[in-house]
Amino acid sequence: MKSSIPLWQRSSVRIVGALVLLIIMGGAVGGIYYTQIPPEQPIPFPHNFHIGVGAQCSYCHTGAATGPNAGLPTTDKCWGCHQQIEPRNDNLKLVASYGAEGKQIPWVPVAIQPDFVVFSHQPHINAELTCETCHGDLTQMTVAEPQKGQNMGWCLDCHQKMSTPEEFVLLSDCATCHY
Amino acid sequence: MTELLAKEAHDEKWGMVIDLDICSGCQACVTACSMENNIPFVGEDEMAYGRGMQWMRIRRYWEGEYPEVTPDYQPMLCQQCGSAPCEPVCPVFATLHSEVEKINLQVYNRCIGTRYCANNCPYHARTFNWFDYEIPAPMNSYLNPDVTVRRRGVMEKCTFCVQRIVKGRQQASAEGREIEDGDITPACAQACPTDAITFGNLSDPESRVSKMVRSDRAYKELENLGTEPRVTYLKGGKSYGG
Amino acid sequence: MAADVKPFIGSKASPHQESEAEELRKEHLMLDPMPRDEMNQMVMEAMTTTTRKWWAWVIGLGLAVAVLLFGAWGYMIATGMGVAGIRRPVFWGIFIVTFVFWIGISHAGTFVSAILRVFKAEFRRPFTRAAELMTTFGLAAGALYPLIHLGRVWVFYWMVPYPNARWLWPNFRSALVWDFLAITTYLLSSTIYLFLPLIPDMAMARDRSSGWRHFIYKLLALGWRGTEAEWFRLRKAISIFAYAIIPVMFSVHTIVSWDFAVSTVSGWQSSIFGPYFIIGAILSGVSAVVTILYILRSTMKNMDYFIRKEHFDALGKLILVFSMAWAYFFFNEYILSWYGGDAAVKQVLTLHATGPSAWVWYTMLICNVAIPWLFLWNKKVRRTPWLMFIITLLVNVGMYAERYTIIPLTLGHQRNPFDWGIYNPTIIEVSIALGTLCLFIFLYLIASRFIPLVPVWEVQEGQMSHTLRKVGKTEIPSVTELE
Amino acid sequence: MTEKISRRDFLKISGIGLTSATVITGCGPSSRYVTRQAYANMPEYNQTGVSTYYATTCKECPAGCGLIVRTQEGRAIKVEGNPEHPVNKGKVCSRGLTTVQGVYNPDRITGPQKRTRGSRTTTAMEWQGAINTVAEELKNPQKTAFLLGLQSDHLYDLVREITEKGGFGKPVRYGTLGTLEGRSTLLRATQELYGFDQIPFFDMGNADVVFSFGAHFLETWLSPLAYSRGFRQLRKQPFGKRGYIVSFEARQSLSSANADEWIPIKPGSEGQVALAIGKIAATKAGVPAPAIFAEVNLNEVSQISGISMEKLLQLGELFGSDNKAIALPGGSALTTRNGLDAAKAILALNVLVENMSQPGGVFPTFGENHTSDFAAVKALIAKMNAGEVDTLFIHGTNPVFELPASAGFQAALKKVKTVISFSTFEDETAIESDYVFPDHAALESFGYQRVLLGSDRETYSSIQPVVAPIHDTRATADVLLAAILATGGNLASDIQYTDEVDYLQKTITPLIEKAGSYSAGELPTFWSKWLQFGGWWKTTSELNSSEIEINLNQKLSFSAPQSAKVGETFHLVTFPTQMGDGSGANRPWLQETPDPMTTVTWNSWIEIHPKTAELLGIHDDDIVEVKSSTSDFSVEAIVYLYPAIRPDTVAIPFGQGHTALGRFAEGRGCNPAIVWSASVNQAGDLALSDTTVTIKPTGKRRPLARQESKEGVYGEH
Repeated sequence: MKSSIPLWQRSSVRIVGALVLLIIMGGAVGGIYYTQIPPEQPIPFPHNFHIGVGAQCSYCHTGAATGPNAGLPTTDKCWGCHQQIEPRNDNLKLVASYGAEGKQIPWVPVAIQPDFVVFSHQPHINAELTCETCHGDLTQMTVAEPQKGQNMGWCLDCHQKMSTPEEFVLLSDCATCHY
Repeated sequence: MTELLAKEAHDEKWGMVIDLDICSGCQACVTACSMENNIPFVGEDEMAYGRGMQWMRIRRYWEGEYPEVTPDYQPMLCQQCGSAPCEPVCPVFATLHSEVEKINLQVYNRCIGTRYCANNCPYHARTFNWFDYEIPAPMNSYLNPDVTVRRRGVMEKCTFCVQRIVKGRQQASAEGREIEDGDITPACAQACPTDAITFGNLSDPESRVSKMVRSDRAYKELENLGTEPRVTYLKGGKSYGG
Repeated sequence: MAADVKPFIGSKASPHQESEAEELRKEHLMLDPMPRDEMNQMVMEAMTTTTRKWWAWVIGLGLAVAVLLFGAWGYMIATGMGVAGIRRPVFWGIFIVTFVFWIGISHAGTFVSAILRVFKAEFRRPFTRAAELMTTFGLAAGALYPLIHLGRVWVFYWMVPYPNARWLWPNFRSALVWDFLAITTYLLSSTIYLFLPLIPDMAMARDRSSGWRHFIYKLLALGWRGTEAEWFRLRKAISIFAYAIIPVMFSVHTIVSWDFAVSTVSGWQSSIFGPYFIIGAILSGVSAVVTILYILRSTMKNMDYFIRKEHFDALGKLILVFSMAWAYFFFNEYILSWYGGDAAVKQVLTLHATGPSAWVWYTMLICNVAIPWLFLWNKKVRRTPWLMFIITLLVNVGMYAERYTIIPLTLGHQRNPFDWGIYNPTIIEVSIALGTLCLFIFLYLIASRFIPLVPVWEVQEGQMSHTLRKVGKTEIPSVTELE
Repeated sequence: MTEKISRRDFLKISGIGLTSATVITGCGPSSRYVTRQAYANMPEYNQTGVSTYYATTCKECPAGCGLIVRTQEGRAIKVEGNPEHPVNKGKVCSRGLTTVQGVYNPDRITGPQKRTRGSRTTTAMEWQGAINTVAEELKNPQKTAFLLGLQSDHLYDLVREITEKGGFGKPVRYGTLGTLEGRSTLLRATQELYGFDQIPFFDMGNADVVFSFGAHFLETWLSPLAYSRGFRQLRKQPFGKRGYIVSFEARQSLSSANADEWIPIKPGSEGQVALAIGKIAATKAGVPAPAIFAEVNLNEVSQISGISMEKLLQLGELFGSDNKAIALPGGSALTTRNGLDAAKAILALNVLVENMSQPGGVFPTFGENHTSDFAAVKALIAKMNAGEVDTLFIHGTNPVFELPASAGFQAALKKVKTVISFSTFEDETAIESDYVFPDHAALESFGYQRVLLGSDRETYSSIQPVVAPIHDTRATADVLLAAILATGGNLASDIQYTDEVDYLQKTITPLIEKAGSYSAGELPTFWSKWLQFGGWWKTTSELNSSEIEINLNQKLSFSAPQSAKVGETFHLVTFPTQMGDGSGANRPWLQETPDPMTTVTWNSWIEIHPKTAELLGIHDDDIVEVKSSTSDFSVEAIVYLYPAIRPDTVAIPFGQGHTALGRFAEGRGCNPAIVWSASVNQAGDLALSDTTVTIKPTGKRRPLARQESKEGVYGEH
C-alpha cells in the first residue's frame, strides 16, 4: 500500500459519496414532493371563487352528511349554473363544452384514503366537524390541495381531543377504521 | 351522539350460535363468506396442499360403520375468543380485541406475517396469504369495497363481518335508535338455507343468541382451554330428540 | 522466554520420567511451551496464508450465499411465502427449525468460552476464540430467520419499539418481541465478548503486519500497548463479561423456547422447554465446536500444535454428559405428559413415534442418544479426531431432527384430526437453510484469515502459569493440577 | 329499454386491483390519485360509496329463488336472498351466491360471433348481422327447432308463443337437473295417479315422518332452498317436536346424511320397497291394503332390496303409525327402468296415509308444467339425423356436455345446417355451433320466471338487470323479436312485441287484476313494484285442502332391477353437486367450495366403498377407468374411498369434465354422462340409474384437492 492518504480522505471518494447521498436525498425529496402536489385536474376548478360567491360545500359534495363519500359533482350540477354564464375564458369554455355534450368531467379526487382505511364522512359531520378541519381552508385554494401530515397519528390526535378518555378507548379501536 | 356511542359500545358483545341439529353441512355459508369478504380462490394445487383461504370451513368426520355410517358436520370459523390465544403472541398488535364489538380484530395493514397467531389458534381458524392471489379482470369487479383486499404476507380470518356491524351501528345511530336484535347479520347466517346460524348481541339477555346460549344443548369448542369462545354450538345428531 | 521456563515435571528427571515428560508435553499444549515470538509467527502465518483452494472456497461459498440465500430469499419476498412448503396448520417450518438450530449452535461458543473461563478450565485456552466466533456467526446466520420467515419483511421494524406517528408500539406480551430483544442483546454482548480478548492479539498482529492489514489491526487494537493498567482493565472487563454473558445465554435460549412453550399448541406448552432447549443447545453447540476444531486442525497451518487430542477428549466427555442430560429432559417430557393425561399432547407425542414422519424422530434419538452413549465413553474414540468429527456432525443432525420434530411435526397434528397436515419442505426453503450454512462457513473462512483463531496471549498465559516458579528457595508449580 | 337502465356508469375500479400496492404505505405515487368518472346523470338515490340493492331472480337453476343484489358504483357486489320471496325467504345457496362470478367471468363471450364448428376460431359480427342471420333461419319453420333449458321463464313462454303462431315444432327442453331427479317421470306419475298436471308440492315441514326415496332435497331436488326450509321446519316443530327422516338410496347423499336413518338399498328396488312399506303400513293402520300394495311379496322385496325383513317391518310400521307421514319420490328411484311404477308406488304411499292436501302432505301446485323429457330429445336427435332440422337454436342448455354420449347428439348436430347458440360462455355446444349470439348474463337481463316448484302460492319472480351489460351482448328475446320483425310476414303481425320489456309488461298485465301482495292501478306503477319486490305473488299460502279422488286399485308391475355382477360390474350412481347441470363449473368459488360429503374441490371423483376398493386393489387417489358395461364409452376418474356407499355401487358427481367453458372449468374431472346408458323408462326419462360400469385401475395417481386431512380423518398416511 503505497499511498499514505487514507481512503476516506481521498477527494474522489468523497465526491462520489456526496453524489450518492445527494441522489438518494433528492429522490426522497422528489418522491415526497410528488405525493404532496395537487394532481392535474381536467379543469382547474377555483374553489375560492365558488365559496366567494356563496356556494356551500355540500351543494356540490352532496354525500358528506348522509354517507361515507362526499362525492364529486356531476356535469349536470356544473351546467345547471354555468348554462347561464357566458364562457369568458378557456376554462369556462371547457365547462361549456362538457356541459353541452353532456360528457362527464373526469375529476381527480384529492382527499383519498388508502384502501385499508375505511373512512365515512357521516359520523364526522354528525360530530359537527367542519369541512376545513380536514380539507384545509378552501377559500385560499383554487384546485383542492392535499393536506399535509394526515397520517394515523393525526386521526388519533383529533379523536382524543374530541372525546373523553372512556370514549377515546372506543374511538381508538382498530376496527374504527381498519377491517 | 357520543353518549350514544359510549352506551352502545358497552352494550355490544357479538356472538353466534350454530345449531348442529339443523346444520345440513351444505357449505352455503362457506361460499357466502367468501363472496362477502373478498376471499381469493387459490386453485386446485394450493387447495390440495391445505392452503385454501376459506374463513369458514365445515369439518366433516364420519361416525359409525357402514351401513350406520353418517357424517358429523361442524362449521368451524374464528371463535372470536374472549381470551384469545392469538392475541398475546402477535408482536405488533395486528390481532387484538376490539373495545367496541368485543371481537378479535385482524388489522391487515399492521400484520407483518409472523404466523404465530395461526400456530397458536387451537381452531385453525386463520388463513395466510401465501401469495398475491389474482382475481382476473373483470372478475375483480365484484370485490366488496367495504373489505380490504389483502396482499401477500398477511394473516386473515373471520371478522364476524365487522363491516356489517359497523354499518349497522352507523345506520342505527343515524336513525337515532339502538341496534335491534336481527339488525346485523353476517353473510354466513344470512345465506344459511336452514337458518342454523344465529347472530346477535350476547350482552342483551333477551336477544335470540343469549336465549340459545342458555340451551342445555349448548357447548363451546375446546372450552377447556379457557379461550372463552363467542361461538356456541348446539349439539345435534341423531340421538337428540328422536 | 522459553529459556527461563521449564516444565515442572521435567525438572528433576530420571530417564523414565524424561520419557513420561515427553509424553505429557506431546499430550498437553500447556506443557509444550514454545517461544513467544515463534508462536506469534505461527499464528500470523496461519492467518496470512491464503491458498488457491481457500480462494476457491471463498468464492464458491460467496456465490452460494448470493444464490442460495439471497437469491432464494429475494424470490420469496417477491412472490410470497407460498414458495415455502408451509401450509395450514404447519405455519412454521424449516425457517424456524433452522433458526432454533443456529441459536443453539451459537450457545456453545459462550458456554465453552465463558463458563470454562469462569471455572478456569485450562483446556479451553486454545479454542475459546474459535468458539466465540462460532457464537457470533451462528447468531448472525440465525438472526436472519426472524426476518426471513416474515410474510412482510419490509415492515420488520414494526417489531422495534420506536416512537412513531401511528401511536403504535410493539406488543410486549408477545414472545416474539422478547425473542427479538433477547437475540439483539445476545448478538451485541457476544460480539463484545468476542472482541475484548481479541484486543491484545490485534495489537500483536498490528505489530507484525503491514499494509491494509496493519491499517485494520491498528483500528481494531484500539491503541493497545500492553501496559499493566491496560491488562488489568482488560482482565476485569473480560471477567465481568464472562459472568454477565452466562445469564444472557441462558435467557436467550429460554426465550427461544418460550416462543413455543407459552403457546396453546399441544406438545409445545410445556414448563420443561426452557432447560430442555438450553441443554439441547449446548449439546449441539459443543458438538459444533468439535466439528469446527477438526476442520481448523486439518485445514489451517500450524493448528495441530494448538488443537490436540486432549481437547477432543475433553469436549467428548462434555458431549457425553450433555447427551445424557438431554435424554433426561426428553424422558421427562414424555413421562410427564403421559402422567398429565392430556389426550391431545399424548396424541402428538405418540404420532411423533408412529406417524408418517416417524423416521425424523428416530433419527433424533439415534443421533442424540444412541451414538454418543455407544461411542463417547471410549477414550480411543474420543481421541480420534475424525471419528469425533463424524459423531459431532451426527449429533447436530440429531439436534436438527429434534427441532424438526418439535416444530412442523407437532404443528401438523393438533387437536382436530380434520385439520392435520403434512409438511413438505420446498427447494426454496432448503436452499435458504443451506444458504445460511454457507453464510456461516463463508464468514468463518473470511474471519480465519483476518483474526487469530487462537487467542495467542491466552495460550501463552496458560503455558506461563503451568511452569515452575520460585517461591523463596523452593520451586512450586503454578498450577497444581492438570485435568 | 336497456338504455333506460344503464344509468349507472362504471367507476374506474383499477383502484381495487391496486389495493395490494397501496397496503404498504398508502402513499405510493402510482396509486395516489385515482381518476374517477362522475356519474353523467346520477340519480339522487345513487351515491358514491353507498350501496343500492335490486331485487331479481336467480337463474342458476330452475328453482327461481328471489335475490337481492347489492350493487355499488354500478357493480354487482353480492348476492343475497330476497326475504319476501315465497321460495327461498331470504336464503341463498352456493350456486346463487356465485352468480356474480358468472357475470364478471373473464371467459364470457363478448359479442356476437360466427364460428368454425369444432374449433375455437371465431369472427366477430355486428348485432345487425346477427339479427339478419336469425331472421333468415326463421323463414323455414318446419325445419327449425328450438332446444331450451329447464327454466320456465319468459323466454320459454315467448318461444312457445312464436312456435305456436309460426308453425314451428314444439320447443324441446333439456336440463340435467331434471334428468337426475326424473322430473318428467314424476310429472307423468302425478298425472296418472293423482290426476293433476303439475309436480306436486311436498309439505315436508309439517310432516312428522319423511320417507325419502333418493330425493336430494338439500342439494338440487326440485327447489332446494324451499325444501331446506322444509327440513328446518321439520326438525324445529313447535313444542320441541322433531321430525324423523328415513332415506333410501344406494349412495349416501347430503340429504341422506341429514336423515335419521339411511337405508342403503339396491338401486332400482325403490318401487318395490315402497309397495312393501305400503302393505305393512296398511296392516299397521288396520286398513285393508289397497290393490296397488296388496300383491307385493315382502320376502322377495327384502331379498331384492337388501333390507332385512325386520327392518322392513319396522319402517313400514313407522310409516303407518299415527304420525303424519310423507313419501318423497327422488331421482334415484325414478331414473330406472321401473321408474314410472316406482314413482306411482311412492306417490301411492302418500295416498295411503291420507296426507293428500293435508298439512304435512302433498299438494297440487300452480300453473301448468311444461317439462319435457329425454324421449323428446331423442326424437329431436332422430329428426336431426334424418336431416329434417336445418336450423337449431340452443339456449340455456349445453346438450353436448349434458346428454349421454350414447345418445349421439354430437353426431346428429353435424347434420344440422345452422346451429345458433345463445350461450354467454364458450361451452361445449357453442364450440359445435355456427353462430353464438350471446345473451346477457343473469344479472344483466330482464325477464321473469314462473315458479312451479317449491312455492306454496302462485308466484311470478321478476328478473331485472342490476348492472349494465359489460359486454356487447343482447337479450335473446330481443334478438328473436327483432328477427321476427325483420322477417315480416304473418309471424311479424302475430307477434306484436316491440322488445323484451314490452313482452314482459304485456304478459304480466293480467296480474294487475289478480289480488297479490301489492296492488297497482295501472301498469307503470305495477311494473315498478314488480321490479322493486322482485316479482308478484299471493299474500297467503294457497295450499288448500281440496278433496282429490285417487284410485289405488291399480296394479304395478316391476321388472327385476338391473343387477351388477359381484366384483365385476357396479351400479353407477350419478349425483348432483353445487355445479348443478355443469354450468357452475366455471365459477371459481363453486369449484373451491368443498363438496359437503367428501370435501373435495376443483375436481370430480368416483366414490368406492373401501372394502370394494380393497378387493379390487384400488387405493385412494388412484385413477381408474370407468367403462360402461353396455357401450364402449369410458371415463377416467380419481378414487375417493367413501364409507357411505353400497359395496356394489360406485358414484360420480355430475358437473365436471368440461372440455370447454373457460379456464376454471376446462380439464377437470370427468363427465359421467359419457358412460350413462341411453335407455329410457316408461315415462321417457333417461334410465341413468340402470347404468352399470366396470372399473379398472390405470396405474396412474393424482391426489384429490380435499379439505379434510386424509391422515386425520381416515388414519391413512
